[in-house]
Amino acid sequence: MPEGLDIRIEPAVDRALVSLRVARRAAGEAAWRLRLAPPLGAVGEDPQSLWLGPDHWLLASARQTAAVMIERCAAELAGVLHNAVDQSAAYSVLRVAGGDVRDVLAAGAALDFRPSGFPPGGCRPTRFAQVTAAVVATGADEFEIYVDRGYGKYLRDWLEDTAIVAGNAATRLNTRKVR
Amino acid sequence: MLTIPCPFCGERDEAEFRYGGEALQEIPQAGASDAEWADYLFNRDNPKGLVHERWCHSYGCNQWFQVVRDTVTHRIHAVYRVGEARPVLDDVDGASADTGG
Amino acid sequence: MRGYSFSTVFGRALRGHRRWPAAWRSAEPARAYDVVVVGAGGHGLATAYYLAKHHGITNVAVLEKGWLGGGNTGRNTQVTRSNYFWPQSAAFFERSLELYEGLSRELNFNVMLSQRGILTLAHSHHEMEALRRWTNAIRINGIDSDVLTPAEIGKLVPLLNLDARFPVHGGFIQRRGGISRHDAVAWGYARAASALGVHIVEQCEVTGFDIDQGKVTGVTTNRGSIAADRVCICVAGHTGVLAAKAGFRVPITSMALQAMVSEPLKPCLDTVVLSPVIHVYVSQSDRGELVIGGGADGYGSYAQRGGVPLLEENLAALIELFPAFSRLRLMRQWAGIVDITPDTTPIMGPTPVRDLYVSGGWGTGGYKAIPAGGETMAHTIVHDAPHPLIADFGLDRFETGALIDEGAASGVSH
Amino acid sequence: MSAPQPFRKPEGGRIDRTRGIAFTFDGRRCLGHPGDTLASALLANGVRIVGRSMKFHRPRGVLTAGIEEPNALVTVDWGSGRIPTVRAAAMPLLDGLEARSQNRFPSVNFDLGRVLDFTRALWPAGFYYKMFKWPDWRAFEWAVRRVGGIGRVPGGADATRYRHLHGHCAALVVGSGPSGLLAALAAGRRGEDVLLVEQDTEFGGSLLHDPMEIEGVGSDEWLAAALAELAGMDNVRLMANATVAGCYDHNVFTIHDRGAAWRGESAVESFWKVRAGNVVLAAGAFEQPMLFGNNDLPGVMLAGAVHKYATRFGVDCGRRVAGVLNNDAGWRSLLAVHDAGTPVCAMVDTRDEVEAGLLDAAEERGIPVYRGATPLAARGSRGVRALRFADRDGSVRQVDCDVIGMSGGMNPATQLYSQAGGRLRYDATQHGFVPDRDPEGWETVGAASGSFAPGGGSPVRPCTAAPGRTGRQWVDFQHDVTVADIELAVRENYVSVEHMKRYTTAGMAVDQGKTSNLNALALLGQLTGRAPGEVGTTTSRPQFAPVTMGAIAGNRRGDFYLPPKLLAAHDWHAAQGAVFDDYGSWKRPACYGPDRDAAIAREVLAVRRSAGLFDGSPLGKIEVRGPDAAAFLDRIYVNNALTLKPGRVRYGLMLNENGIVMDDGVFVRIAEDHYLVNTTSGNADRVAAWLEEWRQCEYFDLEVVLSNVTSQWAVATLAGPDARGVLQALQGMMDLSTAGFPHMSFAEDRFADGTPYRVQRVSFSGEQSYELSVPSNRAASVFERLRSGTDSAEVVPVGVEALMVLRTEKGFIHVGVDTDGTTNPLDIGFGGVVARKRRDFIGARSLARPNDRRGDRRQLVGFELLDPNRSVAAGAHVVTGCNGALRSEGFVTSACRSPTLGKAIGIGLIEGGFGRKGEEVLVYDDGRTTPARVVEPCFYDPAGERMRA
Ligand SMILES: Cc1cc2nc3c(=O)[nH]c(=O)nc-3n(C[C@H](O)[C@H](O)[C@H](O)COP(=O)(O)OP(=O)(O)OC[C@H]3O[C@@H](n4cnc5c(N)ncnc54)[C@H](O)[C@@H]3O)c2cc1C
Ligand SMILES: NC(=O)c1ccc[n+]([C@@H]2O[C@H](COP(=O)([O-])OP(=O)(O)OC[C@H]3O[C@@H](n4cnc5c(N)ncnc54)[C@H](O)[C@@H]3O)[C@@H](O)[C@H]2O)c1
Ligand SMILES: Cc1cc2nc3c(=O)[nH]c(=O)nc-3n(C[C@H](O)[C@H](O)[C@H](O)COP(=O)(O)O)c2cc1C
Ligand SMILES: [Zn+2]
Repeated sequence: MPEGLDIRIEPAVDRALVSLRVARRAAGEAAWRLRLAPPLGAVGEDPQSLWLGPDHWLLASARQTAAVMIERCAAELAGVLHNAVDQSAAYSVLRVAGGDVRDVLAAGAALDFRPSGFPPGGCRPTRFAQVTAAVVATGADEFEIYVDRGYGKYLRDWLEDTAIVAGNAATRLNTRKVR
Repeated sequence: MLTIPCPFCGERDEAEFRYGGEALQEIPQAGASDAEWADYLFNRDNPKGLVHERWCHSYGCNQWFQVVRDTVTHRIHAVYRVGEARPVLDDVDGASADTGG
Repeated sequence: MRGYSFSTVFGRALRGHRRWPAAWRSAEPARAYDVVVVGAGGHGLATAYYLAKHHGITNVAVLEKGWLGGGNTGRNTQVTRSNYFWPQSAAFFERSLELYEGLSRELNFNVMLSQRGILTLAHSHHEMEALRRWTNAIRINGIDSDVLTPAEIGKLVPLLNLDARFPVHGGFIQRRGGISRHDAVAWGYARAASALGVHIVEQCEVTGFDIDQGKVTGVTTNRGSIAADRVCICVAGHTGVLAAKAGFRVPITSMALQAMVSEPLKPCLDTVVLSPVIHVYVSQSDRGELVIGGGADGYGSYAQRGGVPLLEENLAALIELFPAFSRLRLMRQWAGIVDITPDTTPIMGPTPVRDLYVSGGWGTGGYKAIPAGGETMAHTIVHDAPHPLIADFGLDRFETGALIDEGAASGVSH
Repeated sequence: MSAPQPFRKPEGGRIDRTRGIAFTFDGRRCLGHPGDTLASALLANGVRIVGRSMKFHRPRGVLTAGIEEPNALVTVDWGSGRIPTVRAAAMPLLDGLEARSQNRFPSVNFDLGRVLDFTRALWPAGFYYKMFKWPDWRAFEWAVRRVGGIGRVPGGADATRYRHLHGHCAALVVGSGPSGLLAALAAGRRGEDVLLVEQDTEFGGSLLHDPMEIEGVGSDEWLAAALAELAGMDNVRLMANATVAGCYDHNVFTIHDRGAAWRGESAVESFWKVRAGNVVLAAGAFEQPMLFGNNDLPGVMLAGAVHKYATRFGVDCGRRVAGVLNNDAGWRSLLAVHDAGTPVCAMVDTRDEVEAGLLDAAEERGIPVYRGATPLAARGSRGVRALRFADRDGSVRQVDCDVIGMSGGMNPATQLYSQAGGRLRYDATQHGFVPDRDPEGWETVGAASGSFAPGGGSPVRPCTAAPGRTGRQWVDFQHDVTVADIELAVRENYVSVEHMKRYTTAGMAVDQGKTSNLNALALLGQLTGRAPGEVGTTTSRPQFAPVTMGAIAGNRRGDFYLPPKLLAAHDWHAAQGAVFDDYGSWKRPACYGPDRDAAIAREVLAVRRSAGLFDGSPLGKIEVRGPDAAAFLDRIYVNNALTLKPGRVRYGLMLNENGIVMDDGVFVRIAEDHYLVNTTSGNADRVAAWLEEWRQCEYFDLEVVLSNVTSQWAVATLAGPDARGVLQALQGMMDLSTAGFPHMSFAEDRFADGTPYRVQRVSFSGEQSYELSVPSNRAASVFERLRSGTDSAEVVPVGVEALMVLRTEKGFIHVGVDTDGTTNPLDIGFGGVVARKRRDFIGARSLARPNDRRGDRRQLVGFELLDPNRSVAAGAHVVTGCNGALRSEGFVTSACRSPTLGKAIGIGLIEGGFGRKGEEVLVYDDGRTTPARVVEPCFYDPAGERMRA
């Protein structure tokens, strides 16, 4: 990584992922029963639920298997039309962290990466570096990016390249300090 | 470069959306004539002024919704969800002439 | 037409160029005309010219809401070619290219036709097959087209990166294709039509039609009503607006199509290069700028300006194909409002209103069609029946389903 | 450090005199200082001719001191490579920089191109429209092209890194002159999130060369305090070296940030897209030239520029300055020049009235003043030697000078305002165009709004009727547009400002009219009897100043141009010797082994004889679930979705509303209310979006949910007579015997190790074939296990190309290859299915149109060549007629030399094809025709016994 730049890019540890889609009219009910993330949010320790759309969540867990999560959905959502499917192998997840993370990520998407616009606990399904992604603020200076596994290598290369370039930039827009 | 307020995600860059053409096209009933069918399939109001159109936040929440946009200024006057009533617009002063509807 | 030549320039140079006459007359609108043409773009002006020239109908007005040639004709990337897939398209556009080949002399105005060749690239095995289907069709249509290997392409366009993200597998060239000077086409037709007696009325916007029992009898404008036996709409991106005023809908969505130019450079690109996959096309104008284009901003628009996504898209494509251009600077970016039809084929001929004709739906590619468009529309207006070359381009095709889907066949437009 | 800088003042300026910077111009060694621009350093070194004009190759010197420079355009070599057409007046001086003049041969001081100038009478505006028509333009074009253009495309690599960045701010302030700084301070103090952008290397705008009193203190002091305060605010961000280049819809601004561009090998340029809440436009104003003879001579400069070089850079632009003016601002500039030690020898003002204070100041300094005067011409050939002008009484005078400082008034820098859709109003007192009404959320301030210090100008007039007029008067410097050209345009009726621009090309040069538009249109107005307001302006477009194209492209090079999608088992394939090709966004094995044809043949035969293993992971897989899942799919597919039994698979076609085949594939009924839709690889995303669109927008009454599971499951397609045996050998694999699991069946279960799998028996190759889906993270290990086969069966990895051959032998279509944007289901033999389906489906209505039912439509057939030694290529056409007048009846869409059958075969679409089986036709390819026979499209196992075995 470039000199003087505070950024770390690493694959996130293995986690089980379940995509949960719910019939639109029942989405509110489902969110309430399963304590799912509100719009643009990521909530819960384990499993964590990421909001991907008004009828779509991604459940992520380091401890439970996908099958367990799917069963739980079935149990809690009895009578509610939904489809919970294992997506553990469908995504690559990268963790990007460090004091300069917001400036590096601002190269990838037109999201408002200012802390006020994207506080921890936020989840933004978006277009990142040309590919569909969910960007999750896991901490003040810590993000996770979910992309299709086919783009995992690309995204990592892209972030590393961008970080090198960002290290040379005189101006930072999304971290508060002007250097 | 448009900034489109997705009713679910808030303002996002145009590049995250897919354009779906004019909204308010009714699929003709069975038995429609070739002319009626062609009118539905191909003809468009294509107004110079306010248009109701469909967009999908395809890189985001993946939802379709309607936008009321001025095709001259590109100003977005309203957005509304599928199934929601068409909004009543009270601030169309800024809209271009030639509105037509 | 006469009057422009080396010797007149030389002669007048001796007198400080003080004796040049107006290129065209600016006319005041009269009360009535045999034919009113709406829109002084290339198509409107050419239609008026051929009405006068071929059919002796000179009591013609071309009404223009702005300045002549200020629509798409004045803002297009000048690509001129006839390598079309479907025989109907090929015949029409080939006629146009033929007319272009004689146009400078016909109009006594140098339209600077530069038949430098237009090269279309293929970037995969599959595309090479598609390209083969396309070139064979073109050749069967009687039009020149050669398939080139990557090595031949490299020789022709030395700055091209054959090893791009999608490597160049080959391409084909229409050597008679190329560019010409867009403004000159508008001005040349205006001058020639004006000389034959056609009225060109600028700052005159058509705001409605007088229609009596299904027949058009005139137009209303911001400068008063004007009676006309026949009216032809040649307003490109505004076709839908005028059709609505005449009471019918058309299968057109108007969109902003962008183009841009770099700073001027010494000659570095001698061919028009077009890549349907690495989405861009580029040529170098005679003044030296790279003239760059791509697709339309993907939504309905009457705002004559382009956005950022396509700007980035087109330049990323350009730099991927021509890495040596990365250091050059972009000077200007603009857009025109184009009339996109579902099958990318124009709409020419009669309308539901009697004696009202339309020549539109040119989308991204009607510049090259101007001479033949004018010629066939003049014929169509005079005979009240489509010229054979445009018989299949009528509005009725959408009802029967007989679309001429050039886009589907070739995947390329403009 | 002793290289002389003959025109450097002994002191003063914001340069660092303690350090020298060595650079070269056309090979000549020069010296400057940090803080210099290339132009200021060239002037300090006494370089006067810096470039040549585009059309007439006139010698040109520095005109301005900013980005609007139209003359001093040079090629620069430094650090990260070569850059053509750099504005010397806006280029910071860098150590080791090598600058070269452009558009000259052999040298900038002696240019053969000048011959065009001497024959200029032949090349008035638009000359090319009038001649070169015979024999044709191409005969002359090459020569004209050579004369045109200025810079050259640089060779060598570009080491600059480019990137895109996005930003948001509550208030964007464009420009850091006093007005911009005041605005930024105010907004900053209110706590707003401010972004201030300045294209110069330093903040301060005009204050950097034109000190004044602000808020009761000297501006140097004020500037330092203001910058310190801004730097201390967390809510304010400052960008220097960054130009706001474009304003787009919804307050999106593009910014070209050269922040780190000048750092040699690690040079970085950024292209920002910033969404701003409010905008303060404080971009200042551009001084305009005056019109008089030879006003393009090196040494004729803008008065403000002479001032800026004197006070900011400590440079004398010459030894004696004459002023040609029509406004007070120009006076103040030249008085400052005089005070900075470069004597001003005359003030020639076209106005009768000049503010008394200025007159007194001139008198105090002993500067002769001529009011109501008419500047006639600059004298000199390679640089100014004197100024000739007519005094109020008509007497012609001449003063010796080597610099003419001219000021035709200030034109507000409203370009971005115009891009935002703002209308300009002609302000007769200022003689310039000023913003009429700021758009919502905008504020135009300072010089950009037209509010300069009092004492505007008077219109610039060409000296048409004056006695003793000599020489041409330049309006557009770079493009060599003179007053005479505009007169000619008017004579020829190019009187619309847009026609005049295009005919003469005034305002179309790299400065985009910043130094020419106002004069051109004022002149046009005078010549046509219109006020400038009636003439109007041309349209201002991005870019405000030209922007590096690489920066706009960003880092989208190579793989970043369009991200390649990699298979889960990519590395495994590579280890098998796969040759990867691009298929849509995917990188997939085309074949295994370097000899393509041999590899394909080997793989095909392996499938036919033993077993092939194909990676089908990109196949789209969409789960459709809900009580209405069947009804939903029944509307989507041409085929009947209701009657499918759970555990069974059916082939289906999807149409668009126009009845055109959009995709095909199989769909599976997993359970009563649960389907799995398979799409073609290329259309996976498109079909997923299509289903979602119909579900949300039209079929919202149906109870269904959709889950796209394409990436979760990797798919191993095992095909061939040995396929079952190999698959059955997997630990925990269910019983696959045909009786229990016939062709078109589906099941799901787990392997012994707990890994879930799905298996469906479908075939695209015509052999017994199973598609085994496993979680993508298990792909490589399962593939490896399958490839190792069994004792009796060898398994060969098979690439996409072999599969294409296999399916062609079988006559299976590939949507998008064997169909195009005109093909409907009837054309490919689905008439029966369509007829049997009574319920509506997408596209059904279109199939009832007369054209869709014509018998002579292009229909799917097979081809066999009569001559077994010939081959047929995809893309060949079937033709009738003889040479010269051919007509295409259709084309070959897929073709191969079949390794299985040992002959050339093809399938394709020809007019009325269904009724032509057995007919002999001519196949045309690349100018040659070959006889062929129309046959059934299926060449291999037409009964399908092997597939079902
Ligand atoms: C960026 C760009 C690049 C292009 N590149 C190419 C290319 O390379 N090759 C190619 O072949 N084609 C190209 N085209 C398309 C081509 O420019 C157009 O198809 C062609 O110029 C259409 O000519 P026209 O005369 O029909 O329309 P226009 O030239 O647009 O003329 C229509 C005129 O009608 C006037 N008008 C509109 N409404 C009214 C009214 N109510 N009353 C009076 N007047 C009215 C307008 O002001 C306008 O002047 C391009 C277009 C654009 C925008
Ligand atoms: N005395 C006072 O209190 C006071 C206050 C304000 C203005 N003024 C008067 O106004 C005059 C001009 O001041 P001003 O601040 O309006 O203009 P200015 O010329 O001082 O500053 C404009 C700045 O904007 C920059 N700029 C222009 N376009 C840009 C772009 N697209 N991107 C980035 N930067 C860009 C220029 O480089 C320049 O530095 C002063 O000379 C003074 O006479 C006086
Ligand atoms: C082929 C072509 C070449 C052009 N070259 C230049 C150029 O060298 N300089 C320039 O300023 N504009 C150039 N333009 C753009 C015009 O200035 C102008 O932007 C365009 O005609 C659209 O008009 P508008 O921007 O006034 O709306 C060119 C346009 C075309 C179509
Ligand atoms: Zn959204």
